[in-house]
Amino acid sequence: MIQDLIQFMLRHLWPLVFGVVIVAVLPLLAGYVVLMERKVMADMQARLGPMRVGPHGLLQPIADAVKLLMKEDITPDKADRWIFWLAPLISVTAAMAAYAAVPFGPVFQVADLNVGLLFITAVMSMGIFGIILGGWSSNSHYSLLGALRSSAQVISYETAVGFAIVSGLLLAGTLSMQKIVQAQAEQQVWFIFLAPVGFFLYLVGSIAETNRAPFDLPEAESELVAGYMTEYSGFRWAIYFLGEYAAMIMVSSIAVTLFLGGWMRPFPNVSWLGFLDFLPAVVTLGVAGYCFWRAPRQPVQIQKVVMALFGAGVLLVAGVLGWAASLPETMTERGGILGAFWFLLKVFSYIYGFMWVRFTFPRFRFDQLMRLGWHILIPLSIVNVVGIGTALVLAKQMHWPRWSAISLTTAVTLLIAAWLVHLELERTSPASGGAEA
Amino acid sequence: MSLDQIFFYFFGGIAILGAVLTVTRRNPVHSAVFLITALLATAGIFLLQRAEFLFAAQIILYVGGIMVLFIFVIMLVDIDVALRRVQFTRQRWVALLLALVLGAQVALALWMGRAGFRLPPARPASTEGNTELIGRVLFQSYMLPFEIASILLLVALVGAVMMAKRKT
Amino acid sequence: MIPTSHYLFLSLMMLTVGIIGVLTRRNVIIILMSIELILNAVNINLVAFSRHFGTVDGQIFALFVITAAAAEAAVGLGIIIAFFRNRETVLADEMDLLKW
Amino acid sequence: MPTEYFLQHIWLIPLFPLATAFLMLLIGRQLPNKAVSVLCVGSVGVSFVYSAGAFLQLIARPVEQRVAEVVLFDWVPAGPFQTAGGVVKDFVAEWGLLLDPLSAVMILVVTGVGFLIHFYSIGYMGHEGGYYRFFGYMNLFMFSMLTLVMANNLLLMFVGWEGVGLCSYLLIGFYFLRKSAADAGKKAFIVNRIGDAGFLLGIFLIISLFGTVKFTELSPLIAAGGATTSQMTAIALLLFVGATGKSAQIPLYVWLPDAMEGPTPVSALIHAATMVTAGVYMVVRNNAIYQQAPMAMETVAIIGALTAIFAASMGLVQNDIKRVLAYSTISQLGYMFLACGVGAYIAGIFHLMTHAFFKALLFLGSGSVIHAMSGEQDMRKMGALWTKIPTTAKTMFVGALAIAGIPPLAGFFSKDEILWKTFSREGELFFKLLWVTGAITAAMTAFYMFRLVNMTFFGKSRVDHEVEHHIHESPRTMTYVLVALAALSVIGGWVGIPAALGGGNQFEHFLAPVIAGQGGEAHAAAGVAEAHHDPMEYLLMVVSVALALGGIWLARFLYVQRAELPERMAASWKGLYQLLYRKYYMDEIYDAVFVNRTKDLGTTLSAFDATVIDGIGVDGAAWFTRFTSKISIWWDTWIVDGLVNLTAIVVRMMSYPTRLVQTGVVGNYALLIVLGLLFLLGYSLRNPVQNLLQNVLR
Repeated sequence: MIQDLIQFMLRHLWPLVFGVVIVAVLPLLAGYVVLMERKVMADMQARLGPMRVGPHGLLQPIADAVKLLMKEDITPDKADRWIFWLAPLISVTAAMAAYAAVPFGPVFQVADLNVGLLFITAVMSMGIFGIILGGWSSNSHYSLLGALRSSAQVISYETAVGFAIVSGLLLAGTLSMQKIVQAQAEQQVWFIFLAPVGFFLYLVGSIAETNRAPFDLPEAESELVAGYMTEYSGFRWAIYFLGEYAAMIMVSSIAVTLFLGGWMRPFPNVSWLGFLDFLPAVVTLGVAGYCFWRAPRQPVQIQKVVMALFGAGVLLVAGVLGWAASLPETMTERGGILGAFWFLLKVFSYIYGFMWVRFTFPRFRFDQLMRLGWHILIPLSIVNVVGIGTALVLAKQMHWPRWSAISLTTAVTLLIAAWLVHLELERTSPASGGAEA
Repeated sequence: MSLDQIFFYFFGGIAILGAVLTVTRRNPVHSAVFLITALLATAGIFLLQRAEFLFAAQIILYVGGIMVLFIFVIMLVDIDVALRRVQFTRQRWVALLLALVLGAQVALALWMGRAGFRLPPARPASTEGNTELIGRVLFQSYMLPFEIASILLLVALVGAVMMAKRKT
Repeated sequence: MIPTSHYLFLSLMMLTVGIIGVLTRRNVIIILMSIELILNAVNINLVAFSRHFGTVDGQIFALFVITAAAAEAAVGLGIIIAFFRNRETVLADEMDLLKW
Repeated sequence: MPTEYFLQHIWLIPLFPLATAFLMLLIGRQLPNKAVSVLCVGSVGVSFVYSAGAFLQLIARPVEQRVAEVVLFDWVPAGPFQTAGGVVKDFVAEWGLLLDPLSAVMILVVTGVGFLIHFYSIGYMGHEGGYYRFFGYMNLFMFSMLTLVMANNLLLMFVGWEGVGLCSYLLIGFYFLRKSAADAGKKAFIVNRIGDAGFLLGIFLIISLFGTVKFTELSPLIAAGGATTSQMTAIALLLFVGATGKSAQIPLYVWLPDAMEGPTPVSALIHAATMVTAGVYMVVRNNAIYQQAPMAMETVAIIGALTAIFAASMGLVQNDIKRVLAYSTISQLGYMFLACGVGAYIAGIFHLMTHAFFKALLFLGSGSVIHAMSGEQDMRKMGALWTKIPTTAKTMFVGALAIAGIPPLAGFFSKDEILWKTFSREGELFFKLLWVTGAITAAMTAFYMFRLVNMTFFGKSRVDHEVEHHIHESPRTMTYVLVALAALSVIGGWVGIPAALGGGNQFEHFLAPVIAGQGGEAHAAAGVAEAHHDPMEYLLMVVSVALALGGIWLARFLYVQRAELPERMAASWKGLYQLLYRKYYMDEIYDAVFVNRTKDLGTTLSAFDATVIDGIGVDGAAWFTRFTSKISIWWDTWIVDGLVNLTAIVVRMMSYPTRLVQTGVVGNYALLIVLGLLFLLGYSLRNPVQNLLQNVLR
C-alpha cells in the first residue's frame, strides 16, 4: 500500500510540486495585488500610497499579514461556531482548488483536465457557500443581509458569465484549458477579437462575481458595515480576504486563457516577431536597473539594502528569463518560463482594468444591479451565444469567410443590445412609471 | 489494496457518513452542509468512474445550484421555531424498521446476483474524451428527452416563481 | 478496479438512509434533502452500470435525473415558502389540510 | 374593345345604379350634394350609354339572331320535380339577363328618360332635404326597373317587379312627414300587393304546368300547346291581375292619383314613364300565353278600353294639375292594354314609348310650373303664365299636342296605330265598339289636356298676389330637359310611321320577332300592307285628328273665350259633375266594401285572440303548468331529494371508518408506499429466501 502511494507520488511528481508552489505563492501574490491596488488607487488619487514599510512600501503586504495573524480572533456569542469556522475555509478552498486546471504555461499546470473549464467554474461556484454560511453563521443581521445580497448577486451573474464562457468555448471547441490556448494559436487570433461582446459580458460579470466595485454591494461600507465579513476578524478575515483576491486572480486567468491567448506571447507563430521572446528579460532587466538606481536614494540604511536585494532578485528573474529565451524552441522549460511571464503579465493587466473600473465608477443600487443582470446581461449573453453559433455555422457549412460572418452576427448582437438598453431606459424613466423595486 | 480502492472507500465512507448526518442533524443548515459533503463525495466517485463531465455537472448543478437554493430557503423560513420542536415523526421506529427491512431485501437480491457483476469487462479506453462522447450521444440519440427535460425545467421555473411570489 | 457490485451496495446504503430520512423526519426541508439523497443513490447506480457496460447512456440518464432533481427542488421549495408564509410551519405532519 | 362588347356586358347596365344606390343609402349622408348628383346621374348616364351601345350592336346583327342572353349564375337551383303534366323537370331560375328587341326598346326608354329625369331632379330637388335619400331611391328604382325588363325568366322579373313597387312606395312617401304622403305610399303598396298576389299565382301556375320560367324555353312549350286553353286563360288572367295592379287598371287604379303626393320627378319617372308601363311590358312579354287564351285577350281589351274612357272622364274635371296628368296616364295605359287586347302588341309598346316621352315631358313641365308657382298645384289659381315661363309653356304645349294626337307628333302615330289595329281586327261588332270607346277617349284626352294648358297658360291670371311676385322660369338643368323631351315627343313617333303614310313601319319590323307566331311573315304582312292601302285607314286617321281638333277647340272655347261657362255647366249638371269630380265615388266604395270590412275582420280576429287564444290557450296552459309544478315540487322534495339525502347519509356512515386512514400526513402515505414496495420485493424474492432458509436449517 505504501508502495502504491509512493508510486503515485512519483508518477504525479510535477503536478504535486506545482500544486505546492501555487498554494505557497498565491497568498504572496494576493498580498502584492493588494499593494498594487493601493498604489494604483494612490496614483489615481494623486497620492503616494504606502511608502513606509520597505522601500516604496514593498514590504507592506508582509507587514499586513503579520498584523492580521497577531490580531485577536473573535467568535461572536450565539454564533454557530462550527459553520463559523467552516465558512472561510470553504471560500478559500474553492478559490484555490480552481487553480488546479489553470495553465500558467505549456507544462506549468497541475492537471490538464478534459473538463478543465467546467471544473474551474464548478469549483468557483462553491465559493458562494463560504459567503452564505459565513454570513448566516455569525448570527448578525448585517452579515446575513450581506450574505444574501452577495449570493443573489453571484448567482444572477453566474448565468451571464457562463454564457459568455460558452461563447468562447464555441470558438475553441474544447473544454481543456491547454487545448483552448492552442486553438487560439492555431486560429492565429485571440478570441476577444472573435467574440468581443462575449468578452465584455465576461468582464462585467466577473467584476460582479468577485463582489468588486462598482458591484460591491455585499460589502458596501456605507450600508452594511462589511457585509458577510462583519463579524470576522483576525486570521479568518484574512482567509476570506485571501479567498477574494484568489478568486479575482482566478477569474482574470480564465479571461486570459479564454479570450487573451493564454500563456502564448502575442503573435506566437509570426516568426519575424521572435525577438518578442527576449522582451521579458529586457523588461525585468530594466526594473532591476531602476531598483539599483533608486537604492542609494532611499532615506534609511535598511531600505537601501532591501531595495538592493529586491533589485538583485529581479535581476535573477531577468537572468532566468533571458536563459529561457536563449534556449532552442524544442525545450519545454523555455515555453514554460516565458509562458508564465506572459500569463502573469496579462493577468495583472486584467486586474489593473478591475482597479481602474473600481476607482472610476460609482456604486450601483441593488435593484439597479439586479435589473442590469437580469434585464440586459443575461438576454444579451444568450443572444451573443446564438450569434456566435450562427456565425460558426455560416463559416463551416455555408463556407462564408469567417470574418464577415463574425462581424455580421456581432453587429446584430450589438443592435439587440442597444434595443435592450433602450427598453430598460423606457421602463425605468420616471416618465413611464419609474423604477420598480 | 490498490489506490482505486483507497479512493473508493474514502469517498464512499464520506458519502455515507454525510448522508447519515444529513438525516440526523437537528439544524437544517448543518444537514445541508453534510448533504453538500455527501454530494461532493459522490462527485468524487463519479470521477473515479471516469465520468468527468458528470463530475463537473454534479458539482455545478447539485452543489452550486440546488444546495444554494436549499440554504436560501432555510434562511428565508425562520428555523428557530422548528428547532425547538420534536424532530422525528411518531412513526419513526416502525419507519426505521421498514426501511431497514427493505434495504435488507435489496441487499439480499444484490448478494444473490453478485456473481453477475464482478469486475466490469475490460474495454479499450475511448479515444475521444468523455465530454465529446456525452455530447455526441446526448444530441444524437437523446435529443428528444433533452428537449423535454429543458421544457420541464422551464415549467418548474415558472411554477416555483408563481408559488413563491407574494399574492399582492 | 472496483467491482460494480461495490458501487451498487454503496448506492443501496445511501438509498436506505434517504428513505429513513424521508420517513422519519418532520422538517419538510430535510425530507426534500433526503429525496435528493435517494436521487443521488440512483445516479451512482446509473454511472456504475454505464461504466459496467462501457456506454455513456447511464451518465446521460444521470444528467436527466439531476435535471429532474433541480426541478423538484425548485418547485418543492417554492411550495414550502408559500406554505410557511401562510401557516408559519415547516413540519410535515402539521400540513394535513387534505385530511377528510 | 372586343366586338359586341356591350352585348356581352349588358349585365353591367343594372349594376351601375345599384352600386350608386348602395353608396347613397350607406354613406350618402356624408357626401356633399354635388358629389351625390354627379354619382347618381352619372351612373344612370353610363348605363344609358351601355344600353345604347347594346341596342346598336343588337341592330347590327341579322334579324333572326337578335337575341343576347347573359346568365350570371344559377339563382334558384330547386332541383328536379314533377310538373302537372307528369313530366319531371329540373327547375332552375337563373340570374340571367335577356336582350331582345323588346327589352332593348324598354331599356332605351327606361335609361334614356330616366337619365333625363334624374338630370331634371338635380335642379328640382336641389333645395329639398334628404337629397341623397331621394337619389338613392331613384337609383334603386332604376336597378329594379332594368332587372324587370331585362330578366330572362319570370321569377327574376318578379324580383324587379317587387323592387319597383318598393321604390315607388318609398318615393311616394318621400315627404313622409306629411300624413297624406305616407298614406298614399301605403295605399300604393297595398293595392300593388293585391296585384302581385295574382302575378305570383300566375307564375306558380306556369311553373307547375311547364316546369320552367325562362321565356326562351316557355314560348316553344306554349306554342306546342303544353296546356289546355282554360289553363292558359287562368294563367293569362292571373298575370293580368298583376298587370292591373302595377299599371293602375280597373279595378286597381285607385292608387295612382294619390301617388301624386310624391315629388314631381318621381311622378314623371315612375308613375308616368316607366313603372306603370311594366304591366304592359309584362303582357307583351308573355304574348305567347295570351295568344293561346282569346277570352283573356278580350278581357284585357275590355278592361283597357273601360279604364281609358273612365279615367279620361275623371280627368275632365280635376283641378289639381298633377291629378289631371295622373288620370291621363291611367287612360293612356288603358290604350296600351286595349292594343294588347286586340293583339297589337307592337302598337302597345310603340304607344308606351311615345307616351313615355310626352307624359314625362308633361309631368316635368307641370313640375316646372309648380316650381314657378312656389308649390301651388291648383289650376284655378293659375293662368296667363305663357309669357312668364315661356320655355315651360312652349314645351308643355308641344307635349299637349303630342298626346292629343296631332300629326306629325309622336302621339298621333302610336294612337292612330292602336285605333286602326282595333278597328281592322276582323271580327264582329265588339271591336268596333272598342274603337268607338277609343275614339271618344281620344277626344276627351285632347279636351282635358288643352283645358289644362289653357287654364295654366292662357286666359286671365288668377294667381295670388304674394305668389305673383316671384314667379320665375326654372333653372337651366330643368328647361334643357324639357326641351330635349319636347324634341323627342315630336320626332319619337317617326320610327313607326305606318306604311299607309309611306313610311315602312321599321318599329314593327324591329319588334316582330318577339311576337309569337309572326316571326317570319312580319315582312310578308308589311309587304302586303304596302301592297294595298285600305282606304278605311286614311278615313280613320282623318276622324281621329278631327276629334282631337274638336276637343282642342272646345277646350279653348270653354276656358279662354267663355271662361265663366264651366262653373255654370258644373252647377247645371251638378250630379254628373260631382260624379266625375268624385271619381265615381270609387274610393268611397272601396273603403266601404274592402277597407272597412278588412278592418272589421281585424277587430274580430283581435277579439278572438284576446278571448280564445290568450284566455283559454295561454292562461289555461299557464294554470295547468302551475298545477303540475306543485305536484312535481312535492315529488322533488320528498321522493327525489329524500333518496339523495338517504344515499348521502349511508355514504357518511360507511365512510367514517375508512376516512380514519386518511391522516393527510405525507409521512404516513410514504410509509404505506414503502410497505407496498416491501411486499412486492418480498413476493418476488420468496423462492430464493426459502432455499436460503432450507440451507440454513440443514
